[in-house]
Order: sequence, then C-alpha cells, then structure tokens
Amino acid sequence: MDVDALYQEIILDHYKNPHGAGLRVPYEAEVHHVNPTCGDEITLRVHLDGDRVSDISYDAEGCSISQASASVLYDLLPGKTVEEAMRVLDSFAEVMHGRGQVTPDEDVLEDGIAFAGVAQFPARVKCALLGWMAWKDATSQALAASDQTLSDERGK
Amino acid sequence: MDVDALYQEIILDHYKNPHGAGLRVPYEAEVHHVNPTCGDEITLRVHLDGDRVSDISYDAEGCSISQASASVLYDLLPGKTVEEAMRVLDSFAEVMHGRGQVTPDEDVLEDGIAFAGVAQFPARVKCALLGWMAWKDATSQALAASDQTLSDERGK
Amino acid sequence: MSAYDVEAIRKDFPVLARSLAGDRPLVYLDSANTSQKPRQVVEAIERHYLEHNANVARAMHQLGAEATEAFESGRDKVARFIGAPSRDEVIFTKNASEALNLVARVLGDGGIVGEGDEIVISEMEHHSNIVPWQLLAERTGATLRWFGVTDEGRLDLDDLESLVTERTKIVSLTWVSNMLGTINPLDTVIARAHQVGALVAVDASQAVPQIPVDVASLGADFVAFTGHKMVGPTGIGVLWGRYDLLASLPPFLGGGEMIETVSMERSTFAAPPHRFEAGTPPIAQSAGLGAAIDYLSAIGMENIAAHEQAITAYALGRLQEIDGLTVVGPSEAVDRGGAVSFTLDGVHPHDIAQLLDSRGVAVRAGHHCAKPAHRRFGVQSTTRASFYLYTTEAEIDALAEAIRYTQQYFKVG
Amino acid sequence: MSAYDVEAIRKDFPVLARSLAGDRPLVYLDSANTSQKPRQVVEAIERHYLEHNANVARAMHQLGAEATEAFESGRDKVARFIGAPSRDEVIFTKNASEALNLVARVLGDGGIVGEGDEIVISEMEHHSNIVPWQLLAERTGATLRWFGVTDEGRLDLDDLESLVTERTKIVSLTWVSNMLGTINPLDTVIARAHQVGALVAVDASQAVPQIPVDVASLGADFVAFTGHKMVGPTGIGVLWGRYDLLASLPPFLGGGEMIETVSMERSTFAAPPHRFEAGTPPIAQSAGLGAAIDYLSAIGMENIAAHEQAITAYALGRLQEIDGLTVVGPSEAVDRGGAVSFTLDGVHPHDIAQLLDSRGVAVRAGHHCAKPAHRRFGVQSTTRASFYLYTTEAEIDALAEAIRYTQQYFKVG
Ligand SMILES: Cc1ncc(COP(=O)(O)O)c(C=O)c1O
Ligand SMILES: Cc1ncc(COP(=O)(O)O)c(C=O)c1O
Repeated sequence: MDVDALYQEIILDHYKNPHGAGLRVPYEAEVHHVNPTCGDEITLRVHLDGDRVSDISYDAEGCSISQASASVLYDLLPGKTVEEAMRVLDSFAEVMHGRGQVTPDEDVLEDGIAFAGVAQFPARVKCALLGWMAWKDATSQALAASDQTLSDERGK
Repeated sequence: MDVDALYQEIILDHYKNPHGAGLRVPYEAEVHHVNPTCGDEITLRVHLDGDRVSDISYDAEGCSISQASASVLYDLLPGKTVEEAMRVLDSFAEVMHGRGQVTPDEDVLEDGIAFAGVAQFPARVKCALLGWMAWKDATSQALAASDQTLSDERGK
Repeated sequence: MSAYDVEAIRKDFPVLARSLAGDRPLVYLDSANTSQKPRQVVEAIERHYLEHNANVARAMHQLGAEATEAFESGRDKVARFIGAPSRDEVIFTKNASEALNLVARVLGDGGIVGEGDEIVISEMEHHSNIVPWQLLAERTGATLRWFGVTDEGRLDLDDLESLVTERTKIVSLTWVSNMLGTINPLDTVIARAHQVGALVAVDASQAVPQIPVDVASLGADFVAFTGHKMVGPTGIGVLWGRYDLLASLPPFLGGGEMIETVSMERSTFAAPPHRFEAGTPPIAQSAGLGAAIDYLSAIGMENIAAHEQAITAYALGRLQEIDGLTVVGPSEAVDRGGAVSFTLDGVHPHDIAQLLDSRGVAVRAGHHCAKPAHRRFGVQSTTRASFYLYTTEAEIDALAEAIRYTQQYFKVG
Repeated sequence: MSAYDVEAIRKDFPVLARSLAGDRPLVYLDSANTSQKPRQVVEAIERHYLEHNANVARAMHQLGAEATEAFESGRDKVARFIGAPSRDEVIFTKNASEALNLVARVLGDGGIVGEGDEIVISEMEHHSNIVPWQLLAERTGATLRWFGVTDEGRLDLDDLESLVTERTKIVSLTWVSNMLGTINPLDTVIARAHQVGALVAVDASQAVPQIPVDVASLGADFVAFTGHKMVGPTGIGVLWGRYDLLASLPPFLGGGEMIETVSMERSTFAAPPHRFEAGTPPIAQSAGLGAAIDYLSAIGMENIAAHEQAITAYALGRLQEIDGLTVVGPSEAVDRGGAVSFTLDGVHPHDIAQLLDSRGVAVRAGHHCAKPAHRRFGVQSTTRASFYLYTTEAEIDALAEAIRYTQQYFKVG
C-alpha cells in the first residue's frame, strides 16, 4: 500500500486551502456528523434554491482526507440540481467502496478523482465520505422541510 | 477411573435402604439444599438436645451417592455432641476434597469410608456433600435460634 | 445417505479420536450441551492470533485492517447463513443467554414492556429464556405468562388466543427444545403475536446448529443463538433483530465502540449493530465462528439436518427397545431435533451418566437448564443423549449397550 | 536490565516477526489497544479445543471434568495473580466494559444507587467507565459528578472533599489512564470514599497488564480488567468484587448456570461468582487467560513493570526531542504507564498514523475512547504510541524516525 496513492498533491492542496469553508447563511438545514471511530466532525449547512444546490457551507475538524473531501464537495455540487448532485455523490461513493477496482470518471468527479487512492485504504473511506454523507442528510432534511411547507401551504 | 471405586457395595446398600429417611418432628431447624448443577435436592431437619445431635431427618431426591451419603450421615451423627459431629463432618469433607490423596479414618467415618472413592470423581463430590452441608447449615440455624432464645430469656 | 460421509467429517474433529480412561474410545453424545470443533475452526483462531491480531475499527494500521476484516467478515458470514436482510442486523454477544437478556433489558429500558403488560414464554424453555423474563417482569411490574406442554412434549397451543392478547408485548419461544427435542410450530405463534401487535423473540440455540434457518422467511423480530453449539468457539453468541426495531431501541451496555459522541454530560449512540456491542468485541471468536459457518455450509445444512433426523430416528428406535427406558419428549423423529432425554427405572440419571462415562459414552444428566420442563413430566432429572453431524449409528449402538450394562450393574431391568 | 531478555520474549510472539506491505518489519506500538499473544497462549487454546472441549459444570463425563478443570483453573490463576482473598470473588465477563456495566446495573437494580444519590467518576475515564454510569444515572435519577484533570494530566484532587460526600454511593475511577498514561493515587480516593460510606470500583484495564496488582491491599470494592490487553484472548474480562458485597447483590443477566432453582413462578440464584455468569462461560478463553497469567508470572510482573517504566522514559525522551511534538499527559515517566499520546503541529493524527503505518509503525489515532479527556486538553484527537513487555528501544527509534519522515512528507516541522 502506497501512501502516495492516498495523499495526492490535489488532496494536500485542498487540505491546506479548503474551498468554501465556514458556516454561512441562509440555509435550510444544518447537520452535525461524526465519525465515531476517530472523532472526525463536520457541521454542514445546505442552501437550496428550488431544486438547485445554491450553497454548501461547513465547519470541519478532521484529517486531510475528510477536510479535502469537503472542499471538493464544495467545488462540485453548488450550481447543480439536487438530482445531478446526488448522481455525483453516487459516483463518488461507488469509487470509495470499490476497493480500488472502480475507475473514477473525471468528467463527473473533477478533482474528486484524486480520492481514487483512498479506496485502497478501507479505514479511510469513512473519512472521505464524511462530508458527503452529511450533505446527503442535510439535503434530504431540507427537501422534507420544503415538502412540508408546500403541503402546509396547499392545505391552507 | 474405576466406577467400582465409586459404587462400593456399602454405598449401593445405603442407597437401596436409606437409614433414617423421612421428615420427623420435633426439630429446631429445617433447610432445603439443592445442587444447582444437577438438581439433586434435600430437605433436612435437625433436632438438638442441648448441645447434642438428637435426630436428623430428611427427604432427599437424587443419585445413589447423595442418597447414600445422607443415610451414612444419619448413622454417624445422632448421639454425638455438635462439636464432635462437626469434627466428623470436617473429616468427611477433607476426604472428599482430597482428590483421592487423603486416607479416611474408619474409626471416625465408619461406613463413610466407602466414599473415599468419590474423591476421585470431582463432579460427584458435591453429591456426596449435599446432605452434610445441609446438616451444617441447619445446625447453625438451630444454634443461632437457641442462642437467641437464651439471650431473650436472659434479657427478660 | 450415500453423499453424507460421516467418517470423513469425523476426521476433521481430532477429539473424536481420543481415548479415555481404560483406553475406551470417546463416544461423544453431548452435542446439545456443546459441539466439538473441527480443526478448520481452531486453525482459523490460531492463525488470527498469531498473524493478524489487533483491535478492530479503532485501529487504523495494517494489522488493524486485517483484524477488522476478520471480525466483520464473521458478521457477513453469519448474516448470509441465517438469511438476514442486512449485516447490520447481526449483533455479537458473548452467548445466547446474553442475547436473550439484551432483548429483555432493552425492551424494559425502552419502555416497550412496562407495568401491566404481559410477557409470554413456554414451560419448555431453557433457563436462559425464562430467568431474563422473570427479572424483566420484576423490574417493570409486567406479568409473565406461559404456554404449557402436552403429554407428548409438544407446545400446547390450545390457549394461544387467550394467552397472546392485546396485553402481550413480547412472546419469547424456543425453536427446538434442548430437553424434549421438540421443534415448535413458530409460524402459528408468530402470526398470532403480530396480529395483536406483540414482538416475537426466538431462542434458536438448538435450531441454527441443526436446521437451515432463514430469519427473513421466519418473520420473528429477534433470533438468538450461540457459537459453541454450531462447531464454533465459546465466547460468542448472536442476536439477530429487525433493523428498524433495533434502531428504535436504547443501548444495553455502555462503553467503547457503541457511542457516536461522548461528553461528561451526555452521550449519543452509534447505529445498530454497534450500539449493542460495548467494548472490545469477540474478535478471534468471530473469525472462528466464520470458519464454523464455512465448515457447516460446505457440508450443507440440508444434509446436516437429514443426518440429524436419521440418527435421531435410529436412536429413538434403539433406546425404546430397552425395558424400563422411557423417552421424555416426542417418541418419534417427527418435528424433532437430535436430543433424546430419558429415564430408566431404578437408576438415577447421575448414576446412569457415570456408568456410561466409564464405558466412554459422554451424555448429560440433570435438569439440562430446563427445570420447569422436568417438573411438567414429574421428574427431577433425566439423562440426555444428543447428536450432531459427526454422530454415527455405531455410537448409538454403544450407547444402547452401555445402558444395558448400567442396568446389569445396578441389578435392574 | 540484564535479566530482562526482551529478544527472548519477542520470540514467543510470532506476529512481531511479521513483515508488512513494502516488506517493512512490524513495529507494534498499539498494545494499550490490545496486546499481542505469545505462542503459549494460543497453544493452550488450541489444545483445549482439540483435546478437552466440553461444556463445564453441567457435564459429568470425563471430557466435561477436563473442561471444567481448564475453566476453573483459569479462575484460580486470576485469583492468585491479583491477590484475591477468594477465587469465588473472580467473575468472568466478556470484557472490561461488561464488568463495569455489570457493577452499574446491579447497583441500580439492587437499590444501592437511586434517585438523588451521586455517582463520581473522572474526566480521564475511558468511555467504558463513563457511559455505564450515565445510563445508570438516567435510569435511576442519580446525579453523575466527576473529578477534573490538571494541566499535567493528573487527577485533580482539590475537590475531593466536596465531590465525594455522604450523597456519593459509588466512585468509579481508572487506575491507569489509557490516553494520558497517568497512574492515579487510588489510596487517597478510596480512603475518602469509604469514609463517607461509598463503594469504589476501579477500572484496572491498563493496570493489571503492566503493574503488580494486589486487590486485597488496594482496598477497593470492585476491580475490572480485560484479557486481551494482558497477552490473553479476546472474549474474556474479569470483575473482582468483595465476596460479602457480591453476595448481597442481585443478578445481572439471567440464564443457565446462575440459578439455584427455577420454577415458572420464581427463581433463586446461585452464590457468587456463578450468580453473575449466565450461560456458557468463556471456557477456552479462561484456559487461554490462565496461560497468559502463567506467561506473565514466569517473567514476573515486577520485571514487566520495570521494563515498561524504562521504555516509557526512553520514549518520552526521544519524542520530546521532536520539534512541534507535544505530549498530552505527564511528560516524565513518574507514576505513569506505557501509553504516550501526542500532537504534532500541522499534521492531523490520522495522517500521522497513516504515514507511520506506511513505515510499518502501528500506533493509534483518534480519541482512544476518551473524548472528554481530549476535550479537556482542547484537542479532538491525538496519536498514541503504547508499549508492552516486548517493546524495544529500537522500536522507539523507528517511531521517532517515522514521525520525522511524516513531518517531511507534510512539509512541517
Ligand atoms: C482504561 C480502559 N478501560 C476500559 C477499557 C475497555 O476494555 P474492553 O474493550 O476490553 O471492554 C479499555 C480498553 O479499551 C481501557 O483502556
Ligand atoms: C435452547 C437453549 N437456549 C439457550 C441456551 C444457552 O446458550 P448459552 O449457554 O450459550 O448462552 C442453550 C444452551 O445451553 C439452549 O440449549
């Protein structure tokens, strides 16, 4: 197992200069996720604009992998529709769980392809997915809340 | 391990014709002991006459070893002082726990020496001691009760 | 049974070739108590300790990854073996008793069983499926009720409707009785319990080792069993539970591995199965249980069940030829597991077991942790012979011969 | 340390000769997480399974007697090893976490801790000595209080008198911190607790493996530890308790082996230790733990403690030479066990552990199941190197070298 496959230059760059870090308003949902194994934490907010991801803001404490992964998440998802963003997440998760056997699609994952090496380090997969799972959770909370609002409005 | 050492003729005789079986009055204490491993049970009563063992009566359900042992207990202890009887118990228990290394004293244990073979069968030692432990427990309860009566009387 | 090569199987179990005192070959007929272990299982444990030992989950180094893989692949194998819809429904405990206690504790702590509620068990349960419920009833003020047993040793379902009612919160039943050998008609009970909104726990300690089990089609809510009776190691048991149910229940024991986050003021807990696995889990034991499952699966549970059925039928026949011997439990090999308990006129079970042991035949005597079932049949104890995948007809013959010898020794029969 | 032959000891641990990815020799510095196992322990387990396997107590045959002997002699060895006044004070659990939960559960069930009572722990506890008490407090309405930790990583005893009062029913403290390495002055706390009538439980999970322990002279009421950290198997832990206290407490789990008699209406329970050991116990694990104790005793706990002390002093020296490295916990090897946690400026503990692993050095990174202690020092996680009887100075040198390599890799330091 070659650590250089894990610590790609791109990952270390994102780690040192994380994109989009910090918690911002407005947002429709905020979640706090932890990796119970190691204690890595992230607080993450989503702001949706209709069915489009408008902003993702976060405060993360953790290793280079979990930090860089949140930074890449920020680069990739805002601007996409929720459906498109979920497909990116699926593609990222597929690579992560692929044990090194799944080739990442650069058109979809952009800088995220640098995480391909993480898949060979099962203990680090959870680090790479922490921010993504938090985003998924927050987004479904935000959508549930807006459905609720819609149906409340319809009910009126 | 030779079962004939365990099932001495004397033991089988006591098993088939247990001495002193049945529950009798008067008595000062009654106890119920079980061997949780196998479920052997004995209900045993002691009747003391001052510091002398006057009667031991019992209702036992169990294997040949535990039954025969209660029968031998009945033969040995009534008529003795509690102190003498406790010494017999100690001597019996010593043989039982001796793993076959302790030679029993026939003058003290009489038919009880037939149990020497049991000591080689650790799983059966509890069977052989069941009635004896019940007697010890019942006797100390009877003594405690009479001490109580005495001190109550003195207190008056 | 041409395909079932019991002699080949026996070669995997070195202890079966042992000779005992007096140079007598071992005839091991106490598998319902604990099974013997094949070389493959012992080697898996040995290899784990000598090459891959580390703590799991929390360790991020290579050895830790190997140990985690060994431990979690045991969980995968258990899940597949019992047809669990998800590996996260498989909780490792120390034995079946802990698994049943876990259910009883969390149903009480979670407020699912409380004052005035009813718990239903049966008279043929192992103490491990009686005492946890008595303790729960005592802690909560719930009432314990139970199914009776028929003279044939079957679950008495006549009272099903009056026993399992809207007041019932949990029904906990054994699948296969360890004393009577009876296989219970769980479907009927599960259907009724679910109709009235009660949960169902199944004590499958004697079932998983000898019959193919599919928890998804069984339809119970919890299933408990134990590694050491299925050619696996001691120190590991399993509780399977429906995921959504597990996810709604509070923790059982607190400690490392079962938390999400801890502060001095309060803690939050991990998702199942980890929520119910406090502390360092049975790591090497999971590797061993995984190897046990591989071993059983290679032979095929259908084949093992067929062998068990055949050998039990043979044993019931041979034993019931003996004058003065009475089988306690179903006398025919129909809906019946491989444990046969019996009494012998004029000889106490301990003395039978002792005499049998002097002939190399290992059986169990006593109440087999099922005192109420014994009381039901008016006996304080019985002698039990129990069989498994490695049991041969020749061993049953040796048992019958040794029983006759016992009768001669004690001059009865 | 001429008499202490660490190279000879290492030969007993086959895994220490392993090479990892990239053909790097294993440098195992994660023994506070779990220790490695000598061949002697693994062979004892193997021999037990292949030659003497049977269930205990209940089995009356020769194999059963052998298995019972193996199991119960494990208990005798534990009792002697920790100076227990009686073997009946030694309860086998599945791990230290269960032992601590057992105490918490029975103190609650037995009414010793109830509403308005106070429980005292410390901020440096392992989660396994925090969560059980939080859950007990929640179940009973008792209040949880705790000792703080000084900047040096020592137990803050300034509040002793106001913290441990007539309202306190139980004080539960770690002997040796698994994160800070601190060895706590238990005598002072035990004296105060007993003065106010409180019980004392000691989490000795990190103590029993590395220092000579005599529970009789310690004077606590309960002592918990775990087999896998003392060169023994997983799946076994120990709770020692004062006999008269144990005898006054209700059972923890119900089932086989822990009963005196069972009827459907009610049950009575066996005397300690069996009252607290429901179901088939960790039989092979007791045989293995017995072998572990024989192994440690042959080397001598005094010698192991001296080695641990020396290697820790050496490690503290080597590590603190590194720029940007901060030891969290006592910086000198005084009243200190062999676990050293540290932070490194600019590199996250996971990344350190990963880089170290790539050099074959196995350490732990994270919160080490001690989140509150980390919070106390304002860190989310640390890297921990921990040592044991087989650790060499050369391994410490490899650790230091690998840390420097990590700094270069991440361009810090
Ligand atoms: C101080 C301390 N207490 C308790 C435990 C828990 O031990 P186990 O995981 O064996 O239950 C540990 C080890 O993880 C420990 O270091
Ligand atoms: C039917 C049944 N239930 C429960 C148990 C308890 O299993 P364990 O002793 O492994 O907890 C047993 C075995 O003794 C059993 O036969």
